[in-house]
Amino acid sequence: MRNYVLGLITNRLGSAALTLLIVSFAVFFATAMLPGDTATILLGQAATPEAVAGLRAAMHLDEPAFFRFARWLFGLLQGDLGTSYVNNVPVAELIGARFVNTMRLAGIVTLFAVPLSLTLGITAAMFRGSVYDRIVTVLTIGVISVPEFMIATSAVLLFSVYLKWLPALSFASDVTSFWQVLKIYAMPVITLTFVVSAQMIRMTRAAVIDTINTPYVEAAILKGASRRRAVLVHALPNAVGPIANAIALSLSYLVGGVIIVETIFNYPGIAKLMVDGVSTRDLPLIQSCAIIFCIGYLALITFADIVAILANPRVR
Amino acid sequence: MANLVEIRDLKVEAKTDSGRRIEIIKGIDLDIAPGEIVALIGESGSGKTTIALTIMGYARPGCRISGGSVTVAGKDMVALSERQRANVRGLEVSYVPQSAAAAFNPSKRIIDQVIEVTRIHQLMPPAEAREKAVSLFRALSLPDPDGIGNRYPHQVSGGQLQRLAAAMALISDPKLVIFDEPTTALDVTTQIEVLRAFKAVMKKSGIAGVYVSHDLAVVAQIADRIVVLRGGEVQEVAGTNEILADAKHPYTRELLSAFEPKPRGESIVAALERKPLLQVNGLIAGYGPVQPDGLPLVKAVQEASLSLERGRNLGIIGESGCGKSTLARSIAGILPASAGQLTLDGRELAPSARQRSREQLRELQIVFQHADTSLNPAKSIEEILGRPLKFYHGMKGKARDTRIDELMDMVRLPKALRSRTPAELSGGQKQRVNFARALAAEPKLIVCDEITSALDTVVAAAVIDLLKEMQRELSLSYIFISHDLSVVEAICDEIVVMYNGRKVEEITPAISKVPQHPYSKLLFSSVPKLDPSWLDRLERDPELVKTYVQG
Amino acid sequence: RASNAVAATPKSGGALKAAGWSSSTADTLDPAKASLSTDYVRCCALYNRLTFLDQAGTVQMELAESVKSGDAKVWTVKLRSGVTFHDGKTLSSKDVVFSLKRHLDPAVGSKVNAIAKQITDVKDLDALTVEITLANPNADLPTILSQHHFMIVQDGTTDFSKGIGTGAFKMETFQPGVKSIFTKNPNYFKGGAHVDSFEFFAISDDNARVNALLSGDIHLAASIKPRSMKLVESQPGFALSQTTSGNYTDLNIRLDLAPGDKADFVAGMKYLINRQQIQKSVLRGLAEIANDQPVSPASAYHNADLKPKGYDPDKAKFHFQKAGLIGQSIPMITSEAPTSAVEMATIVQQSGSEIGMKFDVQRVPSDGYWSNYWLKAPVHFGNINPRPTPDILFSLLYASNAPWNESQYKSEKFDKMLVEARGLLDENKRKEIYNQMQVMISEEAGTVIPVYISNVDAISAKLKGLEANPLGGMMGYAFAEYVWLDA
Amino acid sequence: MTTSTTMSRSTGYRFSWIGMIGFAIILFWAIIAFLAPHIIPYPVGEIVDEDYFGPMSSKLLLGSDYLGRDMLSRIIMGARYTVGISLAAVCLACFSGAALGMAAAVIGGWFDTVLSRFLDALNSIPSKLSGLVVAAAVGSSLPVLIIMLGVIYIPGAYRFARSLAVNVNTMDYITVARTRGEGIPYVVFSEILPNIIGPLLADFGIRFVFIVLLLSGLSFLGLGVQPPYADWGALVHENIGGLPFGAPAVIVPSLAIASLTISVNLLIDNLPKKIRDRSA
Ligand SMILES: Nc1ncnc2c1ncn2[C@@H]1O[C@H](COP(=O)(O)OP(=O)(O)OP(=O)(O)O)[C@@H](O)[C@H]1O
Ligand SMILES: Nc1ncnc2c1ncn2[C@@H]1O[C@H](COP(=O)(O)OP(=O)(O)OP(=O)(O)O)[C@@H](O)[C@H]1O
Ligand SMILES: [Mg+2]
Ligand SMILES: [Mg+2]
Ligand code: NI
Repeated sequence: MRNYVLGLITNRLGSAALTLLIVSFAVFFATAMLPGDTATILLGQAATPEAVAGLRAAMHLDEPAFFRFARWLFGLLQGDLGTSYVNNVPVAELIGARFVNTMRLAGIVTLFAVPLSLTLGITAAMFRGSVYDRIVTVLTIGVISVPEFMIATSAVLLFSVYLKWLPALSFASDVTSFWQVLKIYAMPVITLTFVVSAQMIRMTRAAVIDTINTPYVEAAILKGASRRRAVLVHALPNAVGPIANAIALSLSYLVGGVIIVETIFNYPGIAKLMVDGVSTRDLPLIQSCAIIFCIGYLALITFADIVAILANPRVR
Repeated sequence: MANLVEIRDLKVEAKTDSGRRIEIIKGIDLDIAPGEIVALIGESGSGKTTIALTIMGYARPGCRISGGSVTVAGKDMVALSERQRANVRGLEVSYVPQSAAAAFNPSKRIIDQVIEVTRIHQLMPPAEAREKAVSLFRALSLPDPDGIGNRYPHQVSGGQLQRLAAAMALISDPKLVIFDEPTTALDVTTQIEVLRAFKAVMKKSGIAGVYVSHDLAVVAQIADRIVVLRGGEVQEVAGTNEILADAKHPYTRELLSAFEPKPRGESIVAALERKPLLQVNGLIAGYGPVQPDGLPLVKAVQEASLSLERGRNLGIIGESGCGKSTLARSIAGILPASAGQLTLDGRELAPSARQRSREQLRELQIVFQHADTSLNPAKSIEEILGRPLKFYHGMKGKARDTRIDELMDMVRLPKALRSRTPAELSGGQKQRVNFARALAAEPKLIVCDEITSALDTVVAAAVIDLLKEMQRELSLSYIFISHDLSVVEAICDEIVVMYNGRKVEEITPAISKVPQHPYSKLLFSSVPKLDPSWLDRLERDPELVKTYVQG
Repeated sequence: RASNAVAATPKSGGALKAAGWSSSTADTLDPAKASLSTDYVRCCALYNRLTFLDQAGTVQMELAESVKSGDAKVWTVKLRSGVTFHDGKTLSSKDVVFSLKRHLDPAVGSKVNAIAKQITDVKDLDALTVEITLANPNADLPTILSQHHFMIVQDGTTDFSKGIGTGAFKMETFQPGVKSIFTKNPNYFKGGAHVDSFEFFAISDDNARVNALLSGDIHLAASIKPRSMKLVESQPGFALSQTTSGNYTDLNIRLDLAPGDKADFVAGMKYLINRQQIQKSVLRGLAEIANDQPVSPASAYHNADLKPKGYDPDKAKFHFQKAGLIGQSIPMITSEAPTSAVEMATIVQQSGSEIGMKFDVQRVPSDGYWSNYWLKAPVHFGNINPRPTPDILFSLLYASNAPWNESQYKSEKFDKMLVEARGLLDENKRKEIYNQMQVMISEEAGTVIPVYISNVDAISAKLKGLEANPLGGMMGYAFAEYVWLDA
Repeated sequence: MTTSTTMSRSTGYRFSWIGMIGFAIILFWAIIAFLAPHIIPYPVGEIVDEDYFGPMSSKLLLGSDYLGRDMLSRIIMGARYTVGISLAAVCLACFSGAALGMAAAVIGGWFDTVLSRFLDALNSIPSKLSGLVVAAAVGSSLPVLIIMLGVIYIPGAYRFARSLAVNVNTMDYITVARTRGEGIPYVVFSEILPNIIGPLLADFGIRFVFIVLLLSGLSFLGLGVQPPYADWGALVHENIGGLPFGAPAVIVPSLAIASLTISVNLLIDNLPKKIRDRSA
């Protein structure tokens, strides 16, 4: 069993490396295709041709783009994320603290959202068709139908502007006590929980319903298992594959997709960093962020895939 | 002394998806005294499983107990709350489902499912439960009793799974055990061991039993009283001896008379035409990772060679788990053989079904042992039967509709079942749908894996007549895998006896009905007789039993 | 409404927190490269200029004691003595020479390279005297030197991440794209700031910025949208600070490409643009109606006699008909990048639809707008920040060789007048010429300038001492040095 | 459980009330979208109110937006984009995603590996980047927008469908179909699909919500809906400043989105069922 999982993981690591390479190339070509380069963009309105040429030369941007990309890729293999074109700071330094922030926020949201969604999804499935089920459905869909920026803005208006309970901004570095952590993270976490939970709730519900009417669940009930046990112990494991995938897909949003929350709460994470990178065509920064997002995503789905395979002995 | 179970005027109705109500159980009364074993027999679809389930206070989805009461140990199961019922289930009454394959959770290890009852009702610590389970496995003649629990349900044979389900029901020492066709998939030798084990366990603890079966001979060995059912109504209730000796009801008599094996008619196809249809040479198949020698770790079939001529039938018998289904699966190309050749009608057959031509696939059909897992639960019977008609024969519209009706007729299925899904059928009905689907292809050869195991003698006899008739008309051939020697004898020209993955003997009943191999002898002597004391008096050569029967 | 605070005695101490609207990893502490408001704010806190503009728009001396010239061509700058950098070194003329010469080196990527090019030579005459020689006479040099990019840095600096300057604050932390924190410089030559520390960052979402102010997280939210004013005003304890400057968003029609090559199209557009509606609906009154030329009323050179054209669809239709363009679909590029350009485009589009002119408004991404669309598309929008002098505006935007000639306006006469005015030391004559040039732009160029946009900063009532400045909001970005917190 | 169902023998389908209500709301919006140009009271770009974020009044039934334009007209026209584009895109994403996912589960092997890796890679490219590239390369048009939205959500639909199909693919009845010689399309659509259609539809419903919201995001990247028109998400976005005043301009489009997405999901949960039992 352990060997089997180990084999599975090494296998997946290989193909993950391949995926990373593909993504890295794709991101490179995408960046190269975008009109404008770092020098023109940095100079902005002041971009006269000669100024651009001068700055390009000064920033060593006059080498062929592919060359620079290849060099970055080699650097990466040695664990060096390169140096930002825009302000000559090592990319690792730019990413460092922000990456920690992103992971912390993602971690806290996961801690909240996953148990919450599973509970709601499973209970809705158990009482399928009941008023409870309908309320859960309407609320989950209602909540994600509201655009994220509106949830965040309403939360700020309510809790910060009118009630003055929570700060409107979430600078991660101001944290000194647990109480402060709560205050600072409360709104971003609520907003993101709203955003990512719906998919998990709905998919859990659907996947569990799909397995709840099977003979083995019936058999469990005839063994005297309570409804809860029949669902949790018998139906759920057979729905784990799709649920794990839904969770992975939802959570992957937390790595690179939280730009709105980062903007509104002024939370310094890497999603905003990536956007900055794109708008300044800062190739090493874009590439490094893309690789981080991709690794996060691959880690999640690989985990989901392994869980799914382990949960179904027949596909092993 | 108060009865353990009292059923009064029980009515169960089903609601079709258009809201129409159908009464499946039409008011029955039944008493079971403590320690008494009552058999329910009757036609397939007569409501045996439904009644058995009501004793658990349960009705299948779509069905509902619409009237009457079911009192178990003083509690009316109909009136209890779901929670209270759960306390009775598994603890006081336990149930061995008809379809063991579907009743096991595919993603959990067998042992965990077997001891789950003790966990739910907190009967004993897990380690103790595990030990008890292993001892039950041993009593039920399961191979590798210490290790088999660690497998997953799809890794054991049909008969093994059935016995594992029985162990699951017995582990909690309930007051009443409901066996729903517990030995349908067992070969006769194993069946004897299992029946003995049942009897011993039940006698020892004074457990009462409801024994649902289609097989009068088996029932005769174990039941104190027999209830004959038909169309959801009780036809006759009497003590076992009474029924066997002096059945009152015409239907009971019909059941009894169908038990007498009919002599096999002459082979229909003229000798001249005879040429080999299927040839199997040195076939090896099995499971698990491929070893350096190119063969699988667990070899379930070893070097099997068979030959079958057109218009003739081959029976395969052997103990549960000896590799019959595996052989059938490799012939059909589902489990590609690791070694050996297959030829059909003179042409080489690729080991894997994927590489075979559509025509080859049509000519060779397989009917799976597990009827319920091989029917798509999302489709109606109509669609299931209609597909091969369209796929192989391009039939459409009216023509197809009539053909579907014809097929259902052939296997004695009422037309009303056309629009149902498999979940709304009884065990035997599913088995017949499964068989009808193979017939629809109009093949040259059908590999039938236990197609009559869940059928009562009357319907089984009818199906066998049908097989013969079709053979006459279409010069079909069959490979007939069955535990039921009388059925095999009735229809097969050759009988192959398998033991432990190997072919041990080939018998031609027309020439000599006497088996030579000691295992075959044991097998033939183990066929139950319509005599209640047969099992108790049966004496087998202890040497043979020791060599060939596990436990 | 504006909080031109009554001169009260400033209080010392407190931690000032303020938010601008844009910040990214491109944030810099190099004044030559400063491009965003946040860069200006940071540079103002850390460095000083030779001169600066006061709220009346007149030049005042800062690091310079005097800036003088006889012919407007060779200028002598006398420096203040005893000014020290944060690291303790004394300011000398070497630092000034270095700071000014940097702008001429293309490798530096200076934003004012185009303006700085008129400086042909910078010499240090002695430790506190610098001589600047221009290519042609330019009487505006003291004003030019008041621009933020001409901040004085230490001689030889290559790494600007430390932010060593002579300014009122010292750098404590600087995280590009996140925030920066400054502490009071005790040795400041002007006598020190009022607040002990100053934290500055950007909140790009307008509502979030206002909300952060209202919830008390910050003391100042820079440049809020006109629509947020109502909310700020409705809350007690907050105020607005309005700055009228020459910022504008203009509709650029390139005269060298179709359809702008037909003079009637340009003429028609100047009548079709509904200036009143833009002022009232888009900018909610925070704007002054303009007349298609860049010198705003905030400037002393503004030509007040040049009356704005009224909204006149009939005249517009007449011109379009003459140009034969009615019924054609005219692409118009807009984006979120130039302030309010999308709204202006829809207003023009709607006015057009009423007279049968179809405008195909294409909203393109703000990302890369300035390098990909601005100056390039035949009909598009631009946004011009205020400049202190008409000379700078005209040479950047309307001279035939101007780097940002938005409509490709070419006029020899105009070019001659520009050079002539530049060298004149007689104010009245200059004003005369500038007035004429404004008329020429308004009539001939393809830039439709509907309004000058005012800037509004929302502040907490605790924040005192904030005044308007023609160089831009937040007191010309230099507010940190002047304001104080009233407990 | 609940008995909010109704039969219709004549149609051969069984409907549930909840599903019917959902369907009615969707139909309502579809009709609005279809008739939009004929029923708007004012041109969408016209400024009709001196004030902004105006309240509901008899002149402006849903108040005015941040420029003083009529909200009712803007929402009616917005329905065209939100309903039309989102439905087209979600169908594209879910149909192709689910079909590929099921095919990958059935075919397995290299096909599965290569397709899975490819779609993983596709999903890993930041959508802002790809949006900008597409906007720059092919410019903006409704088909481009629909394809872009679809492509963004194909990998998710694919993964989910594949994870469901992998489980079903191990069942005996699939083996039966394959030994019959059935082709991949039949196995995928007739044997596997009916068994996972429930979860797939739920996935469809959620993805629809995502797409409705993402639509406005892509518009800001320069793809798709162009001024003066705006989809509902964009309406909420541009009027978000009205939130502190509780302006209808921000509340109503949010409600419109919620009504549509909730209806789609309720309909999906309560789709009419074909009645198999046709005997009297
Ligand atoms: N959900 C349902 N809807 C309609 N009819 C049903 C439903 N479930 C079962 N039936 C019918 O009820 C009858 C009794 O079924 P039951 O399973 O009790 O039969 P059985 O006696 O156990 O038969 P077998 O020996 O074949 O297992 C059958 O005719 C079956 O078709
Ligand atoms: N997937 C599997 N992995 C490992 N072992 C298996 C697997 N399937 C079957 N076996 C084992 O192979 C042996 C042969 O199984 P098979 O199903 O062919 O038996 P059978 O003769 O059909 O028995 P029965 O009459 O009980 O159906 C059994 O011991 C069984 O436990
Ligand atoms: Mg039954
Ligand atoms: Mg078998
Ligand atoms: Ni039998």
